Amino acid sequence: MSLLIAFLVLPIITIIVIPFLKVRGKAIVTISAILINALISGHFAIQTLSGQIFDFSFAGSVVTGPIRIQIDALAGWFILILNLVFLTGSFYGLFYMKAYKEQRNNLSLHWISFILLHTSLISICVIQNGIAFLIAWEIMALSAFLAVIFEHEKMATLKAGINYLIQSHVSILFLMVGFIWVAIKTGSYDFQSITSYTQTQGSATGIFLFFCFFIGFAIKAGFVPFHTWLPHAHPAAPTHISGIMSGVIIKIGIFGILRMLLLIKADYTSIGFFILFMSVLSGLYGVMLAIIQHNLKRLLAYHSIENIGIIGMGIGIGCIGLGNGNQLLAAIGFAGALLHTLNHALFKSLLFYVSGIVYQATHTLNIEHLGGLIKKMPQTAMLFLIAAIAICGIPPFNGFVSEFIIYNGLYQWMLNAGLVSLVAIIFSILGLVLIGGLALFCFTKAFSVVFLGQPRVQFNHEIKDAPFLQRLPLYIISFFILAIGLFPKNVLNMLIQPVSLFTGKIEPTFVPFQDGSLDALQTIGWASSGFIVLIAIIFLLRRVVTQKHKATISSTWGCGYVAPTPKIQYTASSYARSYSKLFSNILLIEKEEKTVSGIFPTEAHFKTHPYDWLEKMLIDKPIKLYKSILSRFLFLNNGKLQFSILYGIIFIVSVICIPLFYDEIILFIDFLKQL
Amino acid sequence: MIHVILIVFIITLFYLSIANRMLTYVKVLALQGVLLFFVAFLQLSEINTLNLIFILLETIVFKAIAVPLFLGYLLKRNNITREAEPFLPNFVSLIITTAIVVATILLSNSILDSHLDKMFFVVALSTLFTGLYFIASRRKIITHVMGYMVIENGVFVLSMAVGNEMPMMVNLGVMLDIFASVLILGIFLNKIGDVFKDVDVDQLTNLKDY
Amino acid sequence: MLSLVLTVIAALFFTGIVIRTKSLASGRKGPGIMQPIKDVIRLFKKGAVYSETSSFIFQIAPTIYLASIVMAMLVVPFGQTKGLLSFSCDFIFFAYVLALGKFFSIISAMDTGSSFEGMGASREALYSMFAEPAFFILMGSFALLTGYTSFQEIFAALHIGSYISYALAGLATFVLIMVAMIENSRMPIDDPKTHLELTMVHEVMILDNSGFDLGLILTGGYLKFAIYGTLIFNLFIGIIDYQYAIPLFFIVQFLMAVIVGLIESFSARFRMNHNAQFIVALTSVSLLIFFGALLMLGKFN
Amino acid sequence: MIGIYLIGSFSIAISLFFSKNKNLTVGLLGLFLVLQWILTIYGINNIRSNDFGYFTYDSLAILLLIVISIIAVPAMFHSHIYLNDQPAPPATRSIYYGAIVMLITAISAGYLANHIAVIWIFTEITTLSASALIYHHRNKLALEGTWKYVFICAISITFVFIGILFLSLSLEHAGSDDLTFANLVANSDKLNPFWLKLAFLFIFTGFTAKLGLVPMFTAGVDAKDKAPAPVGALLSSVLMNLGFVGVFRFYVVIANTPLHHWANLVIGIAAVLSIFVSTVYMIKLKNIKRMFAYSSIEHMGIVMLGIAAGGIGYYAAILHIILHAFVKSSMFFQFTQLYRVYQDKSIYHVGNYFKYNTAGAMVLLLGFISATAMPPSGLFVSEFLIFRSLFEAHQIFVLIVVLLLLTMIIWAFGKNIFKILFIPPVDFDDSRVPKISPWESLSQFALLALAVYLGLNPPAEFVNLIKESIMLLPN
Repeated sequence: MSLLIAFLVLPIITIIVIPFLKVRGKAIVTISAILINALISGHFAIQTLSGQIFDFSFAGSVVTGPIRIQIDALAGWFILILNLVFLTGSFYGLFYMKAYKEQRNNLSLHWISFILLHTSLISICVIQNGIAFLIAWEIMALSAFLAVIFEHEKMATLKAGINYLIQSHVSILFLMVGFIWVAIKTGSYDFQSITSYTQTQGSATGIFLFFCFFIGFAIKAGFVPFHTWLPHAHPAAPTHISGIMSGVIIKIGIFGILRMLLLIKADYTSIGFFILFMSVLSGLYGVMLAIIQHNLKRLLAYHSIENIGIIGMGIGIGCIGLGNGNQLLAAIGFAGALLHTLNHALFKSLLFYVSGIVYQATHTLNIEHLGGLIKKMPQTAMLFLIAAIAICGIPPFNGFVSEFIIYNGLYQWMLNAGLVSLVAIIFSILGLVLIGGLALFCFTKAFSVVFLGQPRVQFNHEIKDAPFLQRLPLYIISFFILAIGLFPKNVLNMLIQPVSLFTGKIEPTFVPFQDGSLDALQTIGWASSGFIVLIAIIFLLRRVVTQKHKATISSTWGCGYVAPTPKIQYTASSYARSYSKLFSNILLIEKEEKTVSGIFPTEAHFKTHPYDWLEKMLIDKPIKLYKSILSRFLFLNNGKLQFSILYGIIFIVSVICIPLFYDEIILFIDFLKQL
Repeated sequence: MIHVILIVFIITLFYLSIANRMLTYVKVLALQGVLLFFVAFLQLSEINTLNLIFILLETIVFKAIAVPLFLGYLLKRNNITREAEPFLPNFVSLIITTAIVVATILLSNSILDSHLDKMFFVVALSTLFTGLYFIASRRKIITHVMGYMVIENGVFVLSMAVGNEMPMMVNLGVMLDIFASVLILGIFLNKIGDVFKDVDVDQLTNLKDY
Repeated sequence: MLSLVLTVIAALFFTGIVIRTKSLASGRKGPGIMQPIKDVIRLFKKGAVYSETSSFIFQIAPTIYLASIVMAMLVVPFGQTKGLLSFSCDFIFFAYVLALGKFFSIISAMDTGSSFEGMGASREALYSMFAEPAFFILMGSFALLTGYTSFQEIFAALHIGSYISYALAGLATFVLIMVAMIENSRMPIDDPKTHLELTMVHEVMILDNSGFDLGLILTGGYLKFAIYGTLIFNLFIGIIDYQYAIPLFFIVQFLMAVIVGLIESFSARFRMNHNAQFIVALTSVSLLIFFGALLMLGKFN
Repeated sequence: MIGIYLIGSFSIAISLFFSKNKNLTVGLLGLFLVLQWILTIYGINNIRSNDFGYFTYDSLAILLLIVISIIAVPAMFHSHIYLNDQPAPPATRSIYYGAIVMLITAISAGYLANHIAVIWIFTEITTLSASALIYHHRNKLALEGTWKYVFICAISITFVFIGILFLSLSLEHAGSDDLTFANLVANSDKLNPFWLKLAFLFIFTGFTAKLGLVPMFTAGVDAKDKAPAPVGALLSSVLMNLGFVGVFRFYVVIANTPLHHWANLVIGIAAVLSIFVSTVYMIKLKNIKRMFAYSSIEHMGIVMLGIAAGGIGYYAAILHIILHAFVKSSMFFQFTQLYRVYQDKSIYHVGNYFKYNTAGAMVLLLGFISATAMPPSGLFVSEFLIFRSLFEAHQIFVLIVVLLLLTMIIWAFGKNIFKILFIPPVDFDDSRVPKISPWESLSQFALLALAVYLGLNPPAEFVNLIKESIMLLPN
């Protein structure tokens, strides 16, 4: 308990102190505070993974009622992920923010919001009381917003930030409705009451309540079609914040969905099918749009949507497992989801950090202007390569492990499934495979256009790699990525407790992964290590053989064309063209081009702006309509005195008269009905 | 007797609605003041004398003499043009006024109340709405003020209805009267006269929201 | 282990046979069966030329490409004998390991900063992306049919008896051969013979590779073919004793090589922008197989 | 006590009106604040006691009295800074001070009044004193704003008066002529419904001018726009509360009659319309003060929704109106400093406030968070409870509509606020920007913190006071 108090008090002290410190001091204090809090929370979290559950209770106030704090394995798992990403992120940010050291107040605001973000995120994981949860949730959203708009003198950044703020507010509205609903029926904001309420009600109630919460959390998690804030917010934020957003903030949406699955008693099968559908949609849509992006961070943002889709597939499979009472399937599904949550947090934050280094080196994120960076920053390029391979789900890295588990779940489920489920399965498999292929397509493009070939634009400032200390957290992350790839079974064993929370709903005594369902991972671990060894062997062989012969350096083979320039390289758009032509009617790319014409053609250009079809249909158009409708009423206060008085008269007269006519109208209608 | 006076009162309303010179408005207001004086004299028979005298003085002094004189003074001082310049032609105003009266009569028809003399109700309400209609339909600021005075008279009539039981109400009405006339007429209309050259409502439309 | 050895042996001859078939079909004598291997060995002895644009990615890529193929080979079983690696859903591992090789061959092509190789890389990425679903659904339907999810168990339990199963096996063979063609970018997807780089997929990607690296890549290509041959063989073999199985294996490999050769000599290459449709068609075929499997299990009722 | 208070403060007001000496002025203001607090403490000590016949220290009055006494202090402080900052002629200064004292006195007395006619009288006085304050700048626009305010308030007061007449008519059926609320509530079953209906309609419509609700909302907006910001703070917080008191006390009466549902209907319609109107203008507005004014209208709409929904909504409404008073006044106070920086109140010419006055920027930020009722703020709790009461009253569609409108408001409000805070204004030379001491923002931080504290963790006495003030309402 005292630790909890410390956990809450420390940030407050830090926030009070930060504004009065030197620029460097702010960052140091923040990081140390986060470190301490991470240790405190991690100390609990680690123990929960070995099956302990901590229960505390604050008195709360008249409004909230008693606030229960419960740290169970699920919360523990997410807390660990949080702390990992936050520690690396803050350390990276320490160096990233050096570029802005003259903006003193701005920095203190930034670091304050940063530490608030950490605290609120962890509290969200453990709070068991509706109102307190909402408060923590919105503190999280607000501090994230403040962190995002660090470069707030840019209008675009602010727009993206506000877009994010509004959408997260919509999400909180849905959550609010859900909690109000339960509170009215049971009179308590405690999470237990959700369970007790849904248990007593029919399954319809449970499903609707779940949808209410699901939409709320899905907006935060970025499920299609609630994803539209994500591709705007991520590029706008400073890089370590983008990394954290994509790494953990959208994951807190996943956490919410999982938590609600634990709490709400409903027809899990239909929920599972629903989530599965949403997830396949999100995965495909996200990656399909990722390919055509020009802005590196936007591209990564769309990949977050894709990965949320993959996680969601895991959850969906798990739910269906719960629904069918098949604890094996449930275990595999939720394990895949939880593990992929960790994996995505790792490689996606790594990718963002690298993109940040690239940005600070070149001052641009438009990949069409980049190229050849691998010669300037080989280390960074390697890190990006590792993360790219991992996110494509290719062995020997961690991405493959979680995707393998999800595949495994799908095939396991297939062995004893009905016709409808089988169709669902086959299309999920189809989706997952396509996602993998498209991701490969996308990241070969991203990596090679950014780092390989020759620079497409000559920068007038010299480009140098980030200092080692800034790259240190990146190495740590990539170490984890490799470690999970090589020893998946050990990581899986950490998941036993969180997963058994879910399987416990079917069969309390069941211990996941002890039945050899996922022993394949052991072999995969060995295989991956063997794979690396094999590569090493072949490479050594090559070394031995080739060193006898001298390698000559010459220009790239241009089919006889002897004056190649960087301009004739393949660009990102041309790489993606064959693809974007295929899906042109889905992708909605706005082109503006001036083609070459005439005998002596003048300069020609060709620009494309990728645009999100769903965003256009679901956000932009309705809002435009809404605003136009509202602006119809602007005449109301036109400054004429007579009108102001007229309103009074109209109000009084109508209130007097409408009831008088009301009965007659009713009579008339009845009369018409009789005709 | 009272009813006769009240009917005359309503007729003055009709006359107001078709009058097109400012001075006519002033005179009609004075006339209304006198009528109200008689109404008060006849109606408030049961209240104690001191109170009655105060009320009578108020009506005769303010409604019949002071306010009309002051209005006339304002007309001269701010050299306001003599025409009323309504937004709507006079006969439309007449029709509307009539409609208002008819409507109030119909409305009063739905009252089942022994305590109240319906005449007062009809006259009061129709005066009230006519006054509001004047405010809404005239262009000059001073006509707004006159419309407001008309409303005041209507309220006074209504307060007559309960005057016997609650003379305090009547006094309050008087207070409202003084307040309105002193504040609105006195201070600000003069200010407006000073600041804006031609006292026209359309000049007072700069505070708006689009 | 057995499958590994046999596949390697098969790989030695496979491409030679293909080439010989083609030259016979076009009325020439053609080079010896071992010619491709000789080429590779000569390449191993040669020095290399690197583009000044390229980085160490370009140098390490062929190694990883070959390694990935060898890795994939370890998973493939031989009849009832497991491959070196065998676990549930190992075909996923198979596909994804191959994907790693693809990843590196693509980025090494982009590494040279050439305009043609990017073209090839883009196509390679697109086609392999489209090809994979077919393979997965195929394996899925086998898994459904047999109730197992690892190569070896599936093939061991796969009994071809009824007519419909013949039909399925036929379709499966077709899909596998086509997938093999796509993976190795042969006809009708891609024509390695053309000398106009613009029309090639795989060959154009390795324009700049030379010497040892090129050798590695070619070896990889040969092995890949043999691997798919082994898979098709497994499809039919079920559980037979070795003394029949091993000869049968070589027969199947030989037949497949001949078939490939014939296809290459008698069919024209598709237009590039028709390839996508064709490859997606494979997916639909494999969906057919899946529903056929449902039919066999009597899930329709 | 109230007698002493009234006499004392009126005399202070008059002497302020004539005092030309700065120190004397300050002394008098201090004296008045002391008097105000004495009254408050006296009221707290003998709560529920009747004073001077027409005044009662009931719980609602005490609550609002405390609120006004708290807000009065920074109001005086900022008025002082304001008048020193842009030196006005001494006559104007003394009128300003006299009027503001009058205003506060009238409002406090209006809270305490237990007789509908007395409330009415003090409402008149507030109009009078407020108009003097609105006309502070002595220019055309100020005059126009004043004129509109005075005229509309006069009309609305007439409406109220007519309402009172009808009320007395309906009271005659009860055979009584005592218009104190206690008596009205006692005889509520005997009141004549027809006259009561008319009475409620007219009184409600009349008070909307003060409460800032549809239909008579326009006057208040112009007033808050034209009045000096410290006065704007009072107008948009405590004066609105006076209007609320007027409506609420009479609502208590009608709530105990069969007309309860009809009254709820009328109030609900007005409330939703107000929220709608504020949304319409929040999107378009470029004038910061008017923006604040419209957000007040929105909040009054929410409060009235709570009243109309009933149940826990009553509690939430009282809580909301108190918290809103703190938040909105603090934002207006902040505006005085913002105006000192930019000498302009149009969004277009204001921006990057964060750079010039960080503390003030934080006030605006927190104020925005509170005014849009985002969770850490206290208003969230009250709004949450109001939504809950709507939900309980099965008004789901109303709830959805309101939520839609509120989301739009947050969007528009946020867009403008963050423009003010962060986006640098076009062609603005920051050479002449005065250095503003962060301590000036202290009072606003205090008010906001108070709002958060009362919202999230209200002390028991506070809760009891609110519960007691809604005791007479049926649930």
